[in-house]
Amino acid sequence: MKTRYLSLMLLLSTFLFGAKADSSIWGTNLLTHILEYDKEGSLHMGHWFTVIQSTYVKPVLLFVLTVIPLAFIVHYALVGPKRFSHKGKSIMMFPLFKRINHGVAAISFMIIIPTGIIMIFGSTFGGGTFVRLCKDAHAIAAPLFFLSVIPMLITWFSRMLFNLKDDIRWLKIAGGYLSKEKKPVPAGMFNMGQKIYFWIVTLGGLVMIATSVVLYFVDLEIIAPVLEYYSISQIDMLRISALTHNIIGIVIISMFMVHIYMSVFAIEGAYKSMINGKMHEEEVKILHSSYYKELQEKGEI
Amino acid sequence: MGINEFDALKPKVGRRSFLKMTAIATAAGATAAFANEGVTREATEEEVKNPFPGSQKVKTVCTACSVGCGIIAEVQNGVWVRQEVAQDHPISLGGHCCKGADMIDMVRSEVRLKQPMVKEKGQWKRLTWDDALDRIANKMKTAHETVGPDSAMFLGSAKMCNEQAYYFRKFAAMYGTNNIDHQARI
Amino acid sequence: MANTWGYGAMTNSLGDIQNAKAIIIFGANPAVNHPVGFQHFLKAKERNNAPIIVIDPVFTKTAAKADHYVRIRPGTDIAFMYGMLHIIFKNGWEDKEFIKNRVYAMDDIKAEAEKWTPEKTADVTGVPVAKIIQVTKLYANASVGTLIWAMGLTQHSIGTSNTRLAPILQLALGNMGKEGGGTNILRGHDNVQGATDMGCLSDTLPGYYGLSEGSWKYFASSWGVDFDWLQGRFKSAEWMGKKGFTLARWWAGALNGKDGNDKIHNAGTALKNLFVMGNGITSIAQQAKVKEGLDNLDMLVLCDPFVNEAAILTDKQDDVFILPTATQFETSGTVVATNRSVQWRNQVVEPLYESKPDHWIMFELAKRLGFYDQYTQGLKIKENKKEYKWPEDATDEIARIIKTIGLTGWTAKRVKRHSENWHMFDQVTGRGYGKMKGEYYGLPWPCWTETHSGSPVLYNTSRSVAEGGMGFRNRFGLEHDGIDLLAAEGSAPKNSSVEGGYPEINKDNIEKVLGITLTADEKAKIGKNWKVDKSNIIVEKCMEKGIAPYGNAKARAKVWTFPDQIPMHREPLHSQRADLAKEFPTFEDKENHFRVDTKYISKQTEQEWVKDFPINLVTGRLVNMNGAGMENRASKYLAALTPEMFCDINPDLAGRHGIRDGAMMWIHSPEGTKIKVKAKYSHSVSDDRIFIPFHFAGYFQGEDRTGNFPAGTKPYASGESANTVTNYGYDIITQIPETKGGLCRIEHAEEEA
Amino acid sequence: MGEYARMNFFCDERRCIKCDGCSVACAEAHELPDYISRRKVITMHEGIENMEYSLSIACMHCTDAPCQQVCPVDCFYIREDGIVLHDKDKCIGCAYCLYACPFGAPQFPLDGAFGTKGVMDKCTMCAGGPEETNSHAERELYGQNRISEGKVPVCAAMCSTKALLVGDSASISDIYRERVLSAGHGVTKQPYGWDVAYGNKK
Repeated sequence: MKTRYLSLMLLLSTFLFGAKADSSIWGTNLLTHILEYDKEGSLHMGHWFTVIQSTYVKPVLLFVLTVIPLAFIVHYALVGPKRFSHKGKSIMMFPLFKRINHGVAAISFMIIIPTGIIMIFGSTFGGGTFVRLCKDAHAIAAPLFFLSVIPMLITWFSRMLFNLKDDIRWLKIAGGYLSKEKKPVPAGMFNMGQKIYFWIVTLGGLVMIATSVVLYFVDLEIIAPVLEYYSISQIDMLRISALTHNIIGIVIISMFMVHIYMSVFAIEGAYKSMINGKMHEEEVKILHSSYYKELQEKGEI
Repeated sequence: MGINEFDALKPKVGRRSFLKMTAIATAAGATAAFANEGVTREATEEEVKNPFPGSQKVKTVCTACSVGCGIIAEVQNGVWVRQEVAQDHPISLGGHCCKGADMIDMVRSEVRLKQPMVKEKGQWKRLTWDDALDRIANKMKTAHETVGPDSAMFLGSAKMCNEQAYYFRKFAAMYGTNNIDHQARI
Repeated sequence: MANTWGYGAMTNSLGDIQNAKAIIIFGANPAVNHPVGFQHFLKAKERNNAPIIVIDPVFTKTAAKADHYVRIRPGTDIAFMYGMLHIIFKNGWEDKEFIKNRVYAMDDIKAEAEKWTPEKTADVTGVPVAKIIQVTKLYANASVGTLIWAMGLTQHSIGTSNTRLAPILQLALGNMGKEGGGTNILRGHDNVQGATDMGCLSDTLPGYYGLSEGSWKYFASSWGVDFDWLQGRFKSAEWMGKKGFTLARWWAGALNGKDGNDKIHNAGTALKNLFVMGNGITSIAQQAKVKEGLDNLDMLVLCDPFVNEAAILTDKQDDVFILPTATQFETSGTVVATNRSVQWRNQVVEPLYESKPDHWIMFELAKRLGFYDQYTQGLKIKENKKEYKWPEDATDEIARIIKTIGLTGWTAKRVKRHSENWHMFDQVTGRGYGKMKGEYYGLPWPCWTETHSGSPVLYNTSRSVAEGGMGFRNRFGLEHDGIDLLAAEGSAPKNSSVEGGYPEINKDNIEKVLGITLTADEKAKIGKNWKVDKSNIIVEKCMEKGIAPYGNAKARAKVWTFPDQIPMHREPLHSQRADLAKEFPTFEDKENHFRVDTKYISKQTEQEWVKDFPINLVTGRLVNMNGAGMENRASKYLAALTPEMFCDINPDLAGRHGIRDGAMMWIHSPEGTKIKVKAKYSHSVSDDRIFIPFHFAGYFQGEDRTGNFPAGTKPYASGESANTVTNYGYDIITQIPETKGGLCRIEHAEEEA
Repeated sequence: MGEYARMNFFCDERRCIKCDGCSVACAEAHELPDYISRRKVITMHEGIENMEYSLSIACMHCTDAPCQQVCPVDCFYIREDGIVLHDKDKCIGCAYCLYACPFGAPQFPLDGAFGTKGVMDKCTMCAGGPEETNSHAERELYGQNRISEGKVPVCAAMCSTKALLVGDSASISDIYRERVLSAGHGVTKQPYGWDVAYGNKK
């Protein structure tokens, strides 16, 4: 399955390279783009892009980058991390393939997110070579992410489907993270928080990939018929893509921060389960109570 | 960094500026391409510095069409470094179409023929000028003596200057044929 | 045109077009071909409210700036002009005074114009009646209108008639010899006027001297060579006076009538050696024949700064020489612009690589052929020097010898002075200021003497001869059919000692016409007539008296030596209207037409061409290229504008043949040749014709031949040559090929796997 | 008009004939690679009578330059005379300026790592960049600096029909106004004065 998948990716990328022959950005369609710019009845995308990009993106990201860590510090100080006994039996949660998969995704995120942030605050870093390298790294890591997100989506798909009973209850008690008590939390193999994160990262990630492809190739011939159907010009598509990319990017950044906090700080040693694939019984029992029950019913414990 | 923070890069505001430009605009009159009134800034010492020190401006004529637009070539140490604007030429008034604007590329094009060549047995071979001219002259001489001068056809060019065109005609006459023509007939 | 009033050249200048009150552009596309010149048209439109009327089969970039666009069927310009004349005569809009005084045989034209009612004209030309009337009224009623044309009018089998009727139209309206009027033919290449003046032609010597013995003698003595020696260089005295092959049909000489090709009459020999200097012979009509001709040569010499694509077109394996010549910027000399004015082209840099200037090659060859001394003798005569200085001495040699078109004033010193001081001239009139006062920019010929001002507007009688005024040339005798051919009383140039017409000046009539007596010394010195008067006394005396040396005659509307005495409409050989081809058949076949038999009526009636080839083929230029386009395609920026050969095709027509925008298509010609080009949808052509640019080469009938280029000389763009599919057909007088009125068939090209 | 007038381009569509003189002059003068077109000429409604017109387009050096607003690395700077320039050493080739630009002016070579967009290139109004004026480095990166030499930007200077005008807005409108007012008054007459007070006397 993996080889087939890889060859598909290779094929797709060569096809994309072949497709950028005739420019609709700098070619004869240029004037239509000019006429479209902020004209009455147009999408006003040029205007919106300029306004949003110049006024909101940086402050919002700055807000996210400062407020969320602050909240974590407060949480850590008031509630503190959850500690679980490491003595009991450990349960195999993540087989090797999933761990590698997660690892690849993690590495790509470790590259993509900081470089993305650096690019948005490019002026602070003075632009130039450093930021340009970050941009290149951002672009290089993107296929890595794409390679990991697809199997992740497939293998975890069923486990990530919402289970309304548990999930709504989980939401109501905010996953039990606001109290120090060790009460079993209603959650399956993945809790609601993980599920939200998963869907945002995978589906949002796919959108990020899609938009990045549009941005990367500038004039993408293959989407031209679609654009024509919706009467969107290529340049507007670029603007929409860039905006979407940045907005979803910020959301993913914030979610990613939560994810890191959870795995490293909020639950002590949680990240280890992604390294050796095992989780200790107590942890499963408390944090993934429904899954624990499921395992018990199956008689695996 | 905002608009006004770029002090280091921004030219100083002053009165004495664009003097040369004014001269150009005035010379060209109301149809001048450049309007400069009201824009003032100090022309720094660096800025008036010629990017091609010691270069000479050569007035010449475009070779593209029969309008005869003026071209000013800037030559530095025997190298045509850039094309200048012949704003004061009475026919073109500095104007050029794409061909005229690109005249310099004709000289410095990389795909120019660089040495005499001959095709022998289907292969291109390099040869010296002397060699080439000897062989051509031999052939022409033999043909003149055997089948007569009318076995040659001379196709001249409307791209030559008058003198060359005139001497081309003279060449055909002295070779002994009226088989000579050029592009006026297409 | 020369047959109408004496000289065949643009009568006014580009700047002078700014004075026009109406502009008709016939088969020319100055916005693309002469963009810089077109600014003067736009100024006339802007400042004089002069309507620009464009008559063209294709909606060009010029038409986009025009007030009126007339979409005419190719090859029906004569019909259109007669239609205009019909309306003009019917309404009495002609300039009766002007016609009476200065035109001969306008009545014949009037009689012919009677037949061309607007309805008939509309039927033949495909232009609506209302449009014909509107355009005619607009043009005829403008106080002065100028008429522009270029290749769109000349490249027909009736091209000569076209270029005669256009001046007649101007004569009828009295627009000649006026500022803002005239017939302004826009020449193609930068020095096409100059090279023509210099007689780079098979039927004239420099300065349009004919091939008669008298002319040869004049030139032999002026070149400082013995006439007998010169005659001995030719096959015989007979062949010295015979017109040679032309650029259009030299290949027939190489093919020598074999395989059913047209017969030749070339002193009993086929063409063996072809010597080409700076000529893109890949843009001559009938490429397939050109290729055959090249293949049949003994030796092919191509001198060009870039590889002449003839070298890659031919399958010839041996003796193809390609010699690198210097570009125009690596040599100096004079060039003549379209308006007869001369400019000095300075050398910018030394020849690059191993390239050598054209004249160096010629001199070296002359040395090897053994006539170098005779060849360069003319350079030294004037000052009796030992060494000559190129090109100044050559410029002076030309000025010394060529009297017919008045090049006496074009000395190297003067021309250089003009180019150095080009900022001191007015853009509209060309008048000089300051130290250049009293001279017109570039000394437009005729520039009679070394102090003459030049003549910016030909045949302008409102100026004195010294200021460039003149009447029509007396070239066709003094009378015809009992009618005096000299101009009427009162139509002499300003300040003339003679009020009316007078003949051209020669040794015998100079005293009588000018009313002077010559000294015995002068009498001994002067030549037979003004054209061969080496002493220049005739011209000097004429200037003193305000007399134009070539006389003051009437322009003639009737040329009694031509097959058509007055211009007649004849359908192209490949006509889109079979019915009209019967009504207006073309000429009889012509034997020995520039040494080759040429088919006319037999070609036209060979079959009903339009049945198999229903689409009109129009060729033309692109703004980023000229000629065969080699030198432009060798520039990456220009090549990038049109990276490949294409065909403008109307979406309707394309749709009928299943050709998509950007798809490849085949164009087939009646000659059995074909080209494969990319279709480009355009509304500029109507659905019965296609437009193809003729600047490409490198491909031949679908075959990529660019592999034949020597390493590192392949241009940045290559494509099919349009002239592979242009049709058979040549002008009856000049043998210009009929590339603007052919037929073709198109089909969708299957994608290759 | 104060001394802070802004420099502008203006293309008179009645005069532009798409000769591409401006775009080739620009490419040639700055020795641009062939995939970069700082200036281009565009024809609308090609081949349709009374509808066809052409325009020459490049960076218009906007007053409120959107490119400058969105640039994440702030590589743009606007000179006192309104010429919008950028610093290629800072640019990271993110193409945001292209998305913001109404005119499609910014150009990108696809020469970065793995075909990513390289450093942006656009019309400088022949004013070079932040490097030392007329230095070799400046010419390599931005092309000629004609403004500093007191010369007209090459595109407008070489415009064959003088359709493309460049200069401060007041002077451009002066030229254009003169063109409009002189319509119908002939080439040799002055546009104002008593001799033409009541139309064009023949």
